[in-house]
Amino acid sequence: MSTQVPKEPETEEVETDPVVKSAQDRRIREKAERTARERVKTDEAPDLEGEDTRVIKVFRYDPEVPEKQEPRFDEFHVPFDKGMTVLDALMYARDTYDSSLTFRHSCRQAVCGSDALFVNGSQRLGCQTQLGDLDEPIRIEPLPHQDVVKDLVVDMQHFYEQMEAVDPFFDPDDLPADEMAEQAQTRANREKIKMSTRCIWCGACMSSCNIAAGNNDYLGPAAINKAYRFAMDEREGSDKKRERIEIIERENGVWRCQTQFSCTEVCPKDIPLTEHIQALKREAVKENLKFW
Amino acid sequence: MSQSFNRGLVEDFGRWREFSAGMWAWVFHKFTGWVLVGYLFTHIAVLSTALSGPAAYTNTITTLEGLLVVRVLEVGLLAVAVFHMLNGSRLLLVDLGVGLERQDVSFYASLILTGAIVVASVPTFMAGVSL
Amino acid sequence: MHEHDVIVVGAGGAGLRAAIAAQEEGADVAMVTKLHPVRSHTGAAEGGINAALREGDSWEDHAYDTMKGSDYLGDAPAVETLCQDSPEEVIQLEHWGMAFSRDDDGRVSQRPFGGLSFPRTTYAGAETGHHLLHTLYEQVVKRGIEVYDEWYVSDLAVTDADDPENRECHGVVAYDIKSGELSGFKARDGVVLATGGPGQVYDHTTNAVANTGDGVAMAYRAGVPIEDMEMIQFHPTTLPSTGVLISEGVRGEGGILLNDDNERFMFEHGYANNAGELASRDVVSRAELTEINEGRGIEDEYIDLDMRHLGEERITDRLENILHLAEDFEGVDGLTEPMPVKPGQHYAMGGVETNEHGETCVSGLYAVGECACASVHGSNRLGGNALPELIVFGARAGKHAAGGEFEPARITVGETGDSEIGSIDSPVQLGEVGLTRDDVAADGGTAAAPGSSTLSPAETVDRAVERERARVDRLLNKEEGVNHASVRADVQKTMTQNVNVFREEENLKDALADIRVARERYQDVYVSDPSRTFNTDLIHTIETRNVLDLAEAITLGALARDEFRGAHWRKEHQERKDDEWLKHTMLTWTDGEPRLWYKPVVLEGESKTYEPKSRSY
Amino acid sequence: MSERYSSFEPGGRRWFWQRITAAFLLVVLAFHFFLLHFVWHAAEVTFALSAARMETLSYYLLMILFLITATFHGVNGVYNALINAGLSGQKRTAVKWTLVVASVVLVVQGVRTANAWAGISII
Ligand SMILES: Cc1cc2nc3c(=O)[nH]c(=O)nc-3n(C[C@H](O)[C@H](O)[C@H](O)COP(=O)(O)OP(=O)(O)OC[C@H]3O[C@@H](n4cnc5c(N)ncnc54)[C@H](O)[C@@H]3O)c2cc1C
Ligand code: HEM
Ligand code: SF4
Ligand code: F3S
Ligand code: FES
Repeated sequence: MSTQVPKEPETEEVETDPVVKSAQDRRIREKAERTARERVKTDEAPDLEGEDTRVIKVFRYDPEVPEKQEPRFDEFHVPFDKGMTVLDALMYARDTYDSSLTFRHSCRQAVCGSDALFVNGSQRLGCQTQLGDLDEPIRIEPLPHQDVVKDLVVDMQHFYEQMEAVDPFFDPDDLPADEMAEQAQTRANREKIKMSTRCIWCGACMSSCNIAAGNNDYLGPAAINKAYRFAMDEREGSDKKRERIEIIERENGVWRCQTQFSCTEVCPKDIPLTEHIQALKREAVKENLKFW
Repeated sequence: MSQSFNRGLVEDFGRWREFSAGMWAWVFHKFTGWVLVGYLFTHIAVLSTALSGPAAYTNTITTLEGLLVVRVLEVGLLAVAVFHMLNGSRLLLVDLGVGLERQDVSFYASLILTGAIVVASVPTFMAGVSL
Repeated sequence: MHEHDVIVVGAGGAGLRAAIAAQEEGADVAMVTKLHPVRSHTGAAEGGINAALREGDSWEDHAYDTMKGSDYLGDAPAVETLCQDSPEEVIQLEHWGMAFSRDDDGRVSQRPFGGLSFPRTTYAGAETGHHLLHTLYEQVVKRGIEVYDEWYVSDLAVTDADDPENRECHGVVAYDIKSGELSGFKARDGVVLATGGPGQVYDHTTNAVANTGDGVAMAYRAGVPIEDMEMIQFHPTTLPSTGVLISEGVRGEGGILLNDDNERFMFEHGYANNAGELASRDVVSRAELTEINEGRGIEDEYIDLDMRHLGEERITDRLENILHLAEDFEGVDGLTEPMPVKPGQHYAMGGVETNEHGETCVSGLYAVGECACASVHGSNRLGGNALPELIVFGARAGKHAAGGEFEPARITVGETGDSEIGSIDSPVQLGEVGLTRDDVAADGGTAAAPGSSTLSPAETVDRAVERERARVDRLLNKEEGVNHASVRADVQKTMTQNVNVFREEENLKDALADIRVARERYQDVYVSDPSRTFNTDLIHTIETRNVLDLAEAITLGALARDEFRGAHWRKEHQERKDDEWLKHTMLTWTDGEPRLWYKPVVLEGESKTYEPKSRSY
Repeated sequence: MSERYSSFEPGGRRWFWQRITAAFLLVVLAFHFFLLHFVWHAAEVTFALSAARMETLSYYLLMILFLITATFHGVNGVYNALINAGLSGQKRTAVKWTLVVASVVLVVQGVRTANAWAGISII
């Protein structure tokens, strides 16, 4: 039951707006108004009387739909079952009340990294967060520090660019001569990089870091972790390692990290990000001292 | 056709809600660091009255030290300095990869220790001040 | 219009491998995918990749196991290709830096898996798929292959010859989800479909929400035959509220299954007196459902998987991620409570008919991965055989599409002299509703205007784009109607009820009737979100059309095949009928309707013939 | 891609020196506090006493080093914090030189004071 349906779409004002002249835009507007009206109707539809319900407040924004151009929060009442996640609640709200409610999701099991959201003031995966563990009202917002495309969908482009800036691929100095031979790796070394390989590119860490928020050029914890994953892999030779260190110790690399630890705290895959960043700082200092 | 929305304040406030140990440590460390630089400049300025001769110096110092405000400020400075030192040591350890899992605990420890040291030093700092 | 040599649709394991192979062959490749590559469902695979790497093992043994596992519905040339190429492809992954688990000597570890005569499953922790997906994507980044991510491919640009085998594929139509723009993608050399499984046909599945079988449905409607669609694998231990998979490892370590009366029913009710909980997936799934149907389920819905007796130490040592899964997705602490589980849809053995190079009968169109059916899995996939399929056939199709050399294929595609026409006794009309060409649902399924086969490739793509534009506009402009979510829910419900682990003639017919009703309701579907920006309502509505077509195909196959083979169980037909059924069920979409035919299974391998034996372990 | 970052000189030295100076300051600052507030009480400070201490060469040198490290550490810390907040381009160059000048003034003034105590009269 959305409490924040805007009182009156400001029709007159919009009509004078030259951009809205086309038939397409008029259509969009009319449909939006109708859906808004309908939502109030259908919101009452399911009878949740007597059922255990929870209230979720969801951030709404759409640059194209007049009534959503001004961001707002919509409230939805969802029936609650044990085991229900924030993602389940969102899907219920979408399928029952308002099919224009938009968010990314796919795997429902914390491996695809699509649904990092800002839930009750912290970055989490919707599918990995039990509704029952949260205090009401449950506020669901898009990840902070990223531009909102629509509702809970943020623009991930910058995050991807940062990830790709660290040469995120294995690049050994040389391969075994025999094509079918494996490159040996000790168990200890695999153990060392194990946690770093678990990243699912969800962007939660980047969103929680104040330095990344203040300085868009900062590589960010996930990208640095990616560099760590390869730099610390003993199968990659020392030449490539030096190259990698050069990338991450540039102006906006590891030195920007001020050990705030929020990245480590929010990472849904429990990757010790700060530890990895610090380890790379030490590697970089070592590398630099060599040339002195 | 697509455009994005920058949330401005919405997200600025959002950020504050999520503050945790590591964040507070960072903010405090920043604050104390800046206070200390500020003090360093003031300190040298005051001391350099010595350039105008022994009497001027002794005079300035005793007048200043005789004031309650200055003493109180000095205690504040002690707090700031002690926190910066303790948290600084914490950061040095973190840089060496020591105690990363216990970083929140070591932050709270720095806070408590700062408090204890400051309280313990109050008599010494206040000694001889005429109220 | 975008133009590339090879266009790969889908960026899961199969698509990524195909793109790399095509690029290495010198082609200009682009990937078009509705999810960013690392979000593909390949990332969810846990167990491992089968490859005969070690002394004492051989690809022949692997092939034998696979054939036996398939219950002799696999095609030998495809099975042998899989087993021959898999070791090389796995080593390739290792050379690309994949973080495999290691033995003490530093070589990659292998572990035993169900149905394998040798421990040949290479793995990376319990997250093999995640590592495979990321390793492949990293190589794509390294090569600078262009990726159009969050572009939804909604149709193929195929010419309109009467006979599908004379059709050509010149590209695809894709919708940029973020901006709402439709574009044509022209492929000079080939289009590779790698869109993954159709799990969303069922409401309880281990598959992702994005696994709606788009590629299979698009190819189907373009006239490409689809094969063995009825062969769906159900996994016995999935969490009831989400379908998240609880690995077989729990039972492997000694976890037990209990019903509401606290009985260890696998033994006490005689489902598997020897193997008990460790009987094969289909046996355990059927046992669980029998318990539930007979009223011994817990809350009439699930049964308990108990591992508490293993002790905290052993559990945290070997099954730690299971504790996380149960906690995160079901709110249950596996150390102190039993975990609720029930069978869930897991994998589709069937798909777009291809040969061992990934080619379909439409020239220029390839299919690989879970959406394809070269027929390596037959009627039952062995654990750890899907991931090698992705990389082996992905690499082959990519290379072939880019003009690489191969010896002639031994598996035929399209109808040949060996094909046999089938018929089905359906209670309702099948296929397109009303068969009017300009309704909302008519999306390229029907044959095109006469004379259009003279169109140039670019015109073919343009025409497909125009047709899609009309469809999108219609969906968006429609003022009111039915919400696709309710249609999809109806289909999923009837599929889970009637075309599940147990299949009875009556139920299958009920399902067909329900699907028909859903199809009719879909005619009135509309998109209530008016926005062009990130309109997931629109995307899901289009996907639901695919879900409908595939649900129908699965049910038809299940109704046609009156025998019990592999994952396919029929109440009225409790034995494997080798005399009659050593053949694939094929469906071709002809003038808006599915047409059933059969093609024989190829049991003759390179140097031996695989004689059907009884499948007992 | 990584090329986008290549216009920057590899960093890390300033970070490194911040740590080295911090370690040094930890010891000296503790000593300084202790000496001036606990051994001698604040109220008793006079020119004569300061002069007496400064006349010891090792103490004099320690204090000069203390001044230089503290200045470096403090000013470098401030500069770093500003960069972290996104300071760049021309503004950054301006800030940088302002800070350098301030540091030089501070150190010079400090040394002159120390000299006054120590009875050295160069400047
Ligand atoms: C929980 C689970 C565990 C498993 N464990 C194992 C195991 O241990 N071993 C094993 O061998 N197999 C396992 N499997 C099976 C195996 O993981 C899958 O069969 C395989 O990953 C499918 O890969 P794919 O590349 O074909 O498709 P996916 O990885 O699903 O990728 C599909 C791609 O297609 C894109 N796409 C889909 N539709 C469109 C469209 N319309 N337009 C554009 N792009 C589109 C998507 O964006 C995605 O990139 C498991 C499966 C599951 C669900
Ligand atoms: C007592 C010993 C000291 C220790 C152990 C210490 C430690 C540190 C460390 C480790 C940092 C770096 C933080 C980071 O980059 O993440 C730092 C920053 C800083 N220090 Fe110190 N410090 C000490 C004394 C001082 C003194 C005497 C001053 C004043 C001149 C000072 C001023 C600063 C400033 C301004 C910063 C930057 C703060 C910011 O990030 O905004 N410190 N200190
Ligand atoms: S490091 Fe963790 S939080 Fe950051 S993107 Fe990877 S998985 Fe997400
Ligand atoms: S939050 Fe940011 S400052 Fe460093 S420790 Fe994490 S990257
Ligand atoms: S839906 Fe995939 S991570 Fe949550």
